[in-house]
Amino acid sequence: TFQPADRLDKPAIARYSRQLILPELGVKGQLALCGTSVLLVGAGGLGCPAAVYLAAAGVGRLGLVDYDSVELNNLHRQVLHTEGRVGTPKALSVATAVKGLNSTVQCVPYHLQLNSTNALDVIKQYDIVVDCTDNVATRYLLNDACVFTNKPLVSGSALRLEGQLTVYNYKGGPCYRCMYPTPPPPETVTNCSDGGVLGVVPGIIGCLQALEVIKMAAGQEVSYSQRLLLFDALDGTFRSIKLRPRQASCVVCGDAPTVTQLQDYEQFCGAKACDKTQSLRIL
Amino acid sequence: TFQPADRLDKPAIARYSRQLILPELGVKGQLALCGTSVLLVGAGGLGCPAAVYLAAAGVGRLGLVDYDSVELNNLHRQVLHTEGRVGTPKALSVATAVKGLNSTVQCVPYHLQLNSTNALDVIKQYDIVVDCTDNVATRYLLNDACVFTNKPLVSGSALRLEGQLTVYNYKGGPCYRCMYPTPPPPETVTNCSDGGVLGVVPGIIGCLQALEVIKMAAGQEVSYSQRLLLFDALDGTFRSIKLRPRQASCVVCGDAPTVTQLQDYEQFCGAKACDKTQSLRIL
Amino acid sequence: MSKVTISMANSVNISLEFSGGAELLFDMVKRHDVTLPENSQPWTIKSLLVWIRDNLLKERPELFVQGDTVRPGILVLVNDVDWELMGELEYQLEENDRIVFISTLHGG
Amino acid sequence: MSKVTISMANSVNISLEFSGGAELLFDMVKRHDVTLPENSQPWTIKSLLVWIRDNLLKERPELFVQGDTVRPGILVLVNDVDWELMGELEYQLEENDRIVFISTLHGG
Ligand SMILES: [Zn+2]
Ligand SMILES: [Zn+2]
Repeated sequence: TFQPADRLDKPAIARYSRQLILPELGVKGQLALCGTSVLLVGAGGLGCPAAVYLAAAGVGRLGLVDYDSVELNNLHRQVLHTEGRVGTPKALSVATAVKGLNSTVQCVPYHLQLNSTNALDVIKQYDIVVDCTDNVATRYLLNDACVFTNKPLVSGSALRLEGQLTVYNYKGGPCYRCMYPTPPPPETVTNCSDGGVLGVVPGIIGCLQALEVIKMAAGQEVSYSQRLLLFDALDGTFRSIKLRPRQASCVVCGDAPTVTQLQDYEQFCGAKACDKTQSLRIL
Repeated sequence: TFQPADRLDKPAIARYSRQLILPELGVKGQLALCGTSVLLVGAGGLGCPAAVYLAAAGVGRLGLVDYDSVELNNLHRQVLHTEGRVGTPKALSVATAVKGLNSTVQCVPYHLQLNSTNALDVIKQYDIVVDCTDNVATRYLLNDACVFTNKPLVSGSALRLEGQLTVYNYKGGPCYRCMYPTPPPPETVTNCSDGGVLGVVPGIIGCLQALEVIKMAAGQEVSYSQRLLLFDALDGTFRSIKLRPRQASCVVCGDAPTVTQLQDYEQFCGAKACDKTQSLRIL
Repeated sequence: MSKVTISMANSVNISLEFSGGAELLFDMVKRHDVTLPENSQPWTIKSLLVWIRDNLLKERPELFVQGDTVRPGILVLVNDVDWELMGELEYQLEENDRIVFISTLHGG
Repeated sequence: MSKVTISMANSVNISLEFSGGAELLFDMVKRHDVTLPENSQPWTIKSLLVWIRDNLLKERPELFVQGDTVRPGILVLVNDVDWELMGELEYQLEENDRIVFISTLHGG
């Protein structure tokens, strides 16, 4: 397992000098950050900015999960990939970019699809999980796995010219199922392939996810637990919403949970765990 | 000079497909974007995210100005640079990163310090100027040069855990001097070297600068002309402020301007045009 | 002579906003300022949903309402607060309320 | 008997906020809820600045005020609006106003 250092060496002091002088971080916060492991699921439009700012800030270990490989049509928003890495697994491509920036971060690429059989094994090795995925089924999977392993889930999403950000399962706040007990009808779900997205929108949301993780890891208060940030890029406006608390009736994190192990989320949602097709034909 | 294409070729359609389907952009908006030249001044904490999202979205030509070279202590926030490029001019380092992502963008690095003798020659070759600089003197220089050449100036700044964003000199809105006719006393100005900055804060502001440029170039309404966005990373809050209109009394853009050519901005501000020293000793 | 007073709720002016894609069902218009007419009962979100279905929704109402509530995946906000904290369907609308319907995003 | 009425402005409750580094002059506290005492004249930003200098600013007042106004590089907001649109120093404070002093940032 991951063994964080108990002091900053000379190169680390040089590298992080501009943030070490912040009273809100300081050496103590930096050591905490360097001692934190973060699992980032989805190495796409949200995952690229989140990964690069987490690595720059010096998280100790960064797990990067993506089953997909880089395509040319990703490059308008997935800014850590390159033309030369088209065809490469995205998790590896992001790991390559991140290691070039900060070789002192332990970078662990996972070129796999998270599912009910492997999710807990991966997630339990990390302190914080960042949801940068692109589909409903994986969002429920990550939520339930984070509830079972007691990990906070920093969730971002983006589509067209809008973005959303919230933190689930943190310090008594709600989980994804508290908010959305029933999955949306598959025909109402639009993905980035069908609906499009302006690249800088997930850019902004991914940066804000990194910020929430950094504050959490450094012992500062998190801003979006039991709150939802809405971003409208056309108006340039941000709106902060107060959300419900953890729900006693929640089937996974409530007082009498009925979901106690991971299930088949593609079946539960009636949709594939990717953004390539809109719904399962078999239903 | 820069000759934009009048249609999108097949690779461009593939590359931009996820944003072409946005009704707010479409082929017309993409062509406008591909026909726009943007000068980005400062290849640091703000310039890196702004450059990469502008290049990803497909601006036609991207000028990158920075006199400085990459240092290890930049890498906590200047995420396009790499450990291997420490010592390389920042403008070249960003150009290298950007070309790897999108080789169809004309990337023009300028490894120089903008000053009163060279600024107009560079700026007049571009449609939009993005202020990603780190000092007061260059901010006044860019402002005056943009007023003289009639270019909009998309201005961002960041320090510690705060960021600010506004658009100057656009469609009758104020310029930097309308807001701040007198430069601040040098001893009140804190730079990132002295005050520190959390890297993801300029990350978020730089992304928002790119968004303003993209909307401007694509013919959409800009959100922060005569408005100021304040970002507080500790609270996670954004606040949008209504600003004064263009001032009739402004010495550079007012009804009877008295400043009609570029001046010595280091002398005017009593501070060097870099973030390395705090004030001119000679004063 | 006796007076009969019929209790009627006054008409209510509110703003309705749709985002996250929910606006696609409303001619792409994100904000609608509407006057709900006088009613024999106070206006609630429950009766508002019926009014929206009958007056604003032109087609495919099943993408917005299911039974007497919003379909799964739509979050309702009352003046920037999650409707779960405000009584959900039973919340009684007040003058100048801002009711927002957000379709949750899943893209990345 | 005759009554003499002395016109006095009531005390005013406002919130003061400092950001962009201006809070460094105020013990790092970004928000101060203050009650301005009864005054022979209505409270304006001009008199507020004097009150701040005398009551909140502990040291180096020249980093905040110069003459009777704020030093260059500080922007004043009245309820999220640039004070230039509100009368600047002459603006008369009202109950619950939020006055923000922002030091302009120059870093990148
Ligand atoms: Zn729950
Ligand atoms: Zn001006």
